[in-house]
Amino acid sequence: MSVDLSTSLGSLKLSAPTLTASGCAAAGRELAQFGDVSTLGGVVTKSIMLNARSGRPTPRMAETPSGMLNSIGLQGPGIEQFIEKDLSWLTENGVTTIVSIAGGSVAEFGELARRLRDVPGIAALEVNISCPNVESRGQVFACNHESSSDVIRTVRSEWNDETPILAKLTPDVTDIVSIAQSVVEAGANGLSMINTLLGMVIDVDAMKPMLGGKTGGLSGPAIRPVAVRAVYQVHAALPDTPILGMGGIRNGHDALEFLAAGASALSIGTVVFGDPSAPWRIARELGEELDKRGYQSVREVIGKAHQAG
Amino acid sequence: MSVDLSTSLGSLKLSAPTLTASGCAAAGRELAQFGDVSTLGGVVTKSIMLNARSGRPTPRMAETPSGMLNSIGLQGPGIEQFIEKDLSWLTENGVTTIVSIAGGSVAEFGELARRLRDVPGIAALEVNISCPNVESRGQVFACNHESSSDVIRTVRSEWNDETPILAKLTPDVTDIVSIAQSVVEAGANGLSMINTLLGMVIDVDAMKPMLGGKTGGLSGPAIRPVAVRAVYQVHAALPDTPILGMGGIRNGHDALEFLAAGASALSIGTVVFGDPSAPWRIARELGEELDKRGYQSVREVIGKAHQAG
Amino acid sequence: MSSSQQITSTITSISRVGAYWHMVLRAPSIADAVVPGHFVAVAVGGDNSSMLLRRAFSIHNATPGESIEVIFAEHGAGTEWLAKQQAGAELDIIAPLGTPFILPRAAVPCVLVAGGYGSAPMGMLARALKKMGCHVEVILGAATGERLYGVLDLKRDADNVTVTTDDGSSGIRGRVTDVLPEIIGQSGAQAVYACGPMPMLRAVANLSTEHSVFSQCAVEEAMACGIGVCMTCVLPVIGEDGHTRMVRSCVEGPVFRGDRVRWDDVHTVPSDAVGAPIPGGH
Amino acid sequence: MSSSQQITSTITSISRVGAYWHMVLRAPSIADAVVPGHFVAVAVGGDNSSMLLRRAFSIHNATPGESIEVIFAEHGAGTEWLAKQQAGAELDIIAPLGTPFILPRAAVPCVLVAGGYGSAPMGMLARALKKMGCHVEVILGAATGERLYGVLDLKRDADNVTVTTDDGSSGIRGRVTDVLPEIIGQSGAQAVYACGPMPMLRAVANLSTEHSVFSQCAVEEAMACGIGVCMTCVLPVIGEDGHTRMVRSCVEGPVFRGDRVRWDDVHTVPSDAVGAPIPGGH
Ligand SMILES: Cc1cc2nc3c(=O)[nH]c(=O)nc-3n(C[C@H](O)[C@H](O)[C@H](O)COP(=O)(O)OP(=O)(O)OC[C@H]3O[C@@H](n4cnc5c(N)ncnc54)[C@H](O)[C@@H]3O)c2cc1C
Ligand SMILES: Cc1cc2nc3c(=O)[nH]c(=O)nc-3n(C[C@H](O)[C@H](O)[C@H](O)COP(=O)(O)OP(=O)(O)OC[C@H]3O[C@@H](n4cnc5c(N)ncnc54)[C@H](O)[C@@H]3O)c2cc1C
Ligand SMILES: Cc1cc2nc3c(=O)[nH]c(=O)nc-3n(C[C@H](O)[C@H](O)[C@H](O)COP(=O)(O)O)c2cc1C
Ligand SMILES: Cc1cc2nc3c(=O)[nH]c(=O)nc-3n(C[C@H](O)[C@H](O)[C@H](O)COP(=O)(O)O)c2cc1C
Ligand code: FES
Ligand code: FES
Repeated sequence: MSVDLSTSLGSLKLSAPTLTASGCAAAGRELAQFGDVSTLGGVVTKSIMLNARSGRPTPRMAETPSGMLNSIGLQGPGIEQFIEKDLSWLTENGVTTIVSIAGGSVAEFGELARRLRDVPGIAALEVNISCPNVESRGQVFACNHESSSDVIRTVRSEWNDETPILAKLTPDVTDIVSIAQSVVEAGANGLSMINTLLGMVIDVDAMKPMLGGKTGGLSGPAIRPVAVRAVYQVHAALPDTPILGMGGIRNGHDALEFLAAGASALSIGTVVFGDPSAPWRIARELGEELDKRGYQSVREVIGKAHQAG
Repeated sequence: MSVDLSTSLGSLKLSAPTLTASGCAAAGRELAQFGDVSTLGGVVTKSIMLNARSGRPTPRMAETPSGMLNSIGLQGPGIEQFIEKDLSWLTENGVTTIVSIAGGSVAEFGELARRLRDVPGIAALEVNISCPNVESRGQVFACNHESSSDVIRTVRSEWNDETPILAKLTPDVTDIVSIAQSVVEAGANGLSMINTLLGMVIDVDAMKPMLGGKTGGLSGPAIRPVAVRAVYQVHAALPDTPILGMGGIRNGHDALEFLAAGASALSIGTVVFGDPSAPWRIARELGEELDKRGYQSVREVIGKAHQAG
Repeated sequence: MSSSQQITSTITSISRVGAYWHMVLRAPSIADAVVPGHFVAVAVGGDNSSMLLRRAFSIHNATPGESIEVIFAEHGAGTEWLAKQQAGAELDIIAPLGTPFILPRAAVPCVLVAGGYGSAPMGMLARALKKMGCHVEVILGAATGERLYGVLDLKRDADNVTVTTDDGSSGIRGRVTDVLPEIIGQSGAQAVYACGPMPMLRAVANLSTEHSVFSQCAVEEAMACGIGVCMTCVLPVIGEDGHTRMVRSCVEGPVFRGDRVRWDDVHTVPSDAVGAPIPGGH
Repeated sequence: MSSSQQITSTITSISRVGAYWHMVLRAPSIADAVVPGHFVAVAVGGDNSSMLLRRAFSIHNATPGESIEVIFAEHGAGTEWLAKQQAGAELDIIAPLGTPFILPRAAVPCVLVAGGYGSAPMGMLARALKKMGCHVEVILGAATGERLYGVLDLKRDADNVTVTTDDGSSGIRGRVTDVLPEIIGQSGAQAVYACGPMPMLRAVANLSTEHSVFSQCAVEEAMACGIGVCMTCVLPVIGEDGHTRMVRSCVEGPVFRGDRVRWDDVHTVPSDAVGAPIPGGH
């Protein structure tokens, strides 16, 4: 098998097509027991905020059919500790690192970008404007054209021009294509999609929502058809904007589906919890799926499902 | 066990808590091999349009993890044949019948209501303003406040005052609560939720979308957390509006979850395809789940998960 | 529409036969009602399966008061799971389903054409036809010899069996349709029965019609429910009134008259179908 | 953090013991690395399962070069599936996981307190402590006698075993905490080890602290990943610096110092925790 698995997200070249998904691999270190993290397409780190954050009360998860709900609520050490402890480990270990940032306000996003701007070892910035685990739905910037453009425009103005900015979108909107268009106009170089869907599980013994945070984000294979649809729609509208695709990718076949829909690279999220070696396994399986069908590279199948018209 | 399984949707009394979901039991006749259809809470018929409609090309389905996609595209015989052949069978067999209507325009909805207004044997009208399987996304009325209110207002004006109107909502919107409020203001007596989520599966051998209609509606247990969340949110905002809950209900435990979230009765959809006796089985299991927890009736648990605050 | 039963059935035996699996399911009351062309819908994956939908298989044989049999190929996750089951395991099944083959009114010569596992229902059919006194010719085709099923059994059940394979590894190199016209001619067939992949059915149906022979074809469309409630399994069929309708293959089929199916339009909605989309309309 | 391995393990034996199941898993290289308090994460439901997440179980025993053992209760769909597996079946497991019990530096008297299947890790721990020369007292509690596990084995492994049941069906009627103070007193215990339900752990930890005895508690929080990457399994723990942090019980635990866990605040984020929500802020 001689399939070329390399790909790119705009100006960012990736040696492998699979990355971890934000929030599903912490800052990569724990996965090192299961594989060489530097051989992954990259690690997308858990969304970091300016200050330390303790997240939402537990229980923070509920298993659902072919999926799960989480309500972590962006627990993290804050940007300074992140740079000092996590980013340094990633850089030392030669990991392609995409730093995900989350802010409670447009200004906080701007400040995060400014703080990270001159830190070495960042391959791209993922701007999480779509976390459902915040206290008010109004804080989900990506639900609205204006707020999502505001965030991206501000981050753009604080960021450098060499390193791509990916905007992370939620599918919980009436029209994801128009949100995608807004953030690209505002300066995003690429899109990460999709974030989780807002969901709830009720504990019928306690007669209250199962999660401490009441609602949570639904992820895993259950949501894959929604993710593939979103990637397909957005790629159709914005064929030149690279997409980091995710949502329930479990094996090489699923990965190929996202590429065909228009993703240029893939983040592996929930499936890592069940199989920590999944990001490596899926890259290998993707190679086999491509080979079996006579393809020589990842690149040639990106968006291929659009050609049939 | 002496649990009272009766419930109601506004003025409509139901002897049992489980109904079929529109499009998942045709007009009830085929299910008669598996149980006495007149003992169900009711049959919600496949959405009917004014004229005969052949639907979308095949393949019309794809199995997905704990779910499925469908792109039937509202195939049906048109309102006249429906009244003559389907509704008459339901009425003769003493089935509580909720007729689902779908129109390509506000006027078509109005005409359907007018045509059905004086037909005997209709327990309620379900107004499907949320079918994703239409050629243009613009036709999904429930994506937009104005178009959904327009439809409901028009149906209301053509309909009688004794029989409830349920508006069927899609979760594929940024804010389902405000859509719910709009349609209730426009005259809906209750809400049916949720319809399917827009999704896609790609055939990576043919390198094109698997379904003839490209996109389809995602249903089944995979979407249950989204449905429970939607019911919970809308019940919190509109506690006096009865909700017919649906989305991946598979057993009595799931049914109880929807009741606790705020549904007054339940439609069983996709799960019927795997288990045609599911609507009866789930009612029985719900009785057991209630009994086990010391409840005496369906009514006392409706919205119960909201009390914990 | 026959009345179907949903039962928990025990696997009496399961074994590999060439490229396929042969499975016997205990189903006393169902077996009594089965006639050739019926199918069974099997739930797969067990409790907590991520696969919600049943898998459909032609009924290969029915022993009244006892059991039914199926022949299946490993295709995807559901049939792979099924192949791993062992005798003694229980399956949730629904049968008999569908509109079966219609037997001729008199003892006429018949040709049965099958591709791959399409031979599954043909033994039962051949025996029923023989019992009526029909002369029965069988044509079995497959890509390779390994993918032929039931040649020996059919030699016993029918008057004559002709085998074709794409690669010539067994029988005549070629397709079933290469030999069909000659066999129709020689046998004076007045009815053709076919089961197999859609392109084969199309060719068989068209050839039969060209030779003025009445044909019945068992089609295979993706089915979500198998009982007529979901409308996923439709194909364009011309009705008695001459109008084309999108008809459910699970209840109105899987057996259709070969001259009634709009083979070239399968997977489309022909513009002259009842209720077809009006261009510019919705 | 110990280095964990993900392997395909064969079930060597599985059998019912009272209200629980005892399962032996072949895991040569893992067994070598296991110490008391480690846990294993097991994938459930097989291929095409709708259950994505692993189930965590304390490691009950490890035979170096051979196998590990677990004791489990049927709780929901995952453990019900596990109980249906048979010897010879394969499971995908990850182990050893978590921060185990810390053994005392000297041969001091110890009390091991377990509720229900919380006794699973106690045999290994008792043997390790005995080997060091510690006097080992065990207190086992459960709702009923049927829900006690391993009384006889622990009688062999420890110096003394006291049993309590809520209904008095075995041993003393009452709770483990009813007898704990006396046993601490009598044995002059300098360390308490506990495993069991959260309310029990809280009571044991608080009693130990009141008696100025150092305690270690193995907690049980819902875990999505078990390896430290998801942040679902956190609880409020006071660090060396006196600050409370929401700490991962899968890597920093499951064993915590009893006096460091904010038992009353489990399932909440205390307002003085590092990074706690600022009222009015986000
Ligand atoms: C009336 C009828 C009779 C059949 N008889 C036989 C038989 O006797 N022997 C046999 O081996 N197979 C038969 N098939 C095909 C068999 O149903 C499929 O091979 C099987 O459903 C594939 O399931 P899977 O999970 O292995 O594949 P997957 O591809 O994983 O299945 C995914 C989904 O697609 C559907 N699907 C996939 N392929 C087919 C297909 N070819 N036809 C219909 N649905 C499909 C499945 O039912 C499932 O819902 C028959 C199909 C029909 C409709
Ligand atoms: C560190 C640790 C050690 C454990 N040791 C044992 C043991 O030795 N023996 C034993 O019988 N059980 C033990 N448990 C509990 C065991 O993990 C659960 O009983 C099991 O996960 C339930 O799965 P289920 O599918 O049967 O239940 P379900 O309720 O259907 O599970 C649904 C989800 O909730 C999670 N969950 C449910 N109950 C628990 C629970 N009590 N703790 C953690 N997660 C839960 C499951 O992992 C799953 O993700 C331990 C748990 C932890 C965290
Ligand atoms: C436990 C958990 C935590 C997550 N945390 C974040 C986060 O911090 N930032 C973010 O952008 N996405 C977060 N996500 C979303 C994932 O990155 C991903 O978009 C989503 O889960 C869909 O992919 P999957 O189905 O492969 O998990 C989280 C998901 C999970 C399950
Ligand atoms: C095959 C199929 C056809 C459907 N047709 C309709 C329809 O005609 N009208 C409608 O309002 N909803 C239709 N639905 C949506 C269901 O009524 C239901 O809202 C949805 O499937 C969620 O419930 P479930 O997960 O239990 O199936 C259809 C769903 C399926 C799977
Ligand atoms: S498969 Fe559902 S109608 Fe035929
Ligand atoms: S279970 Fe994932 S961090 Fe502990």
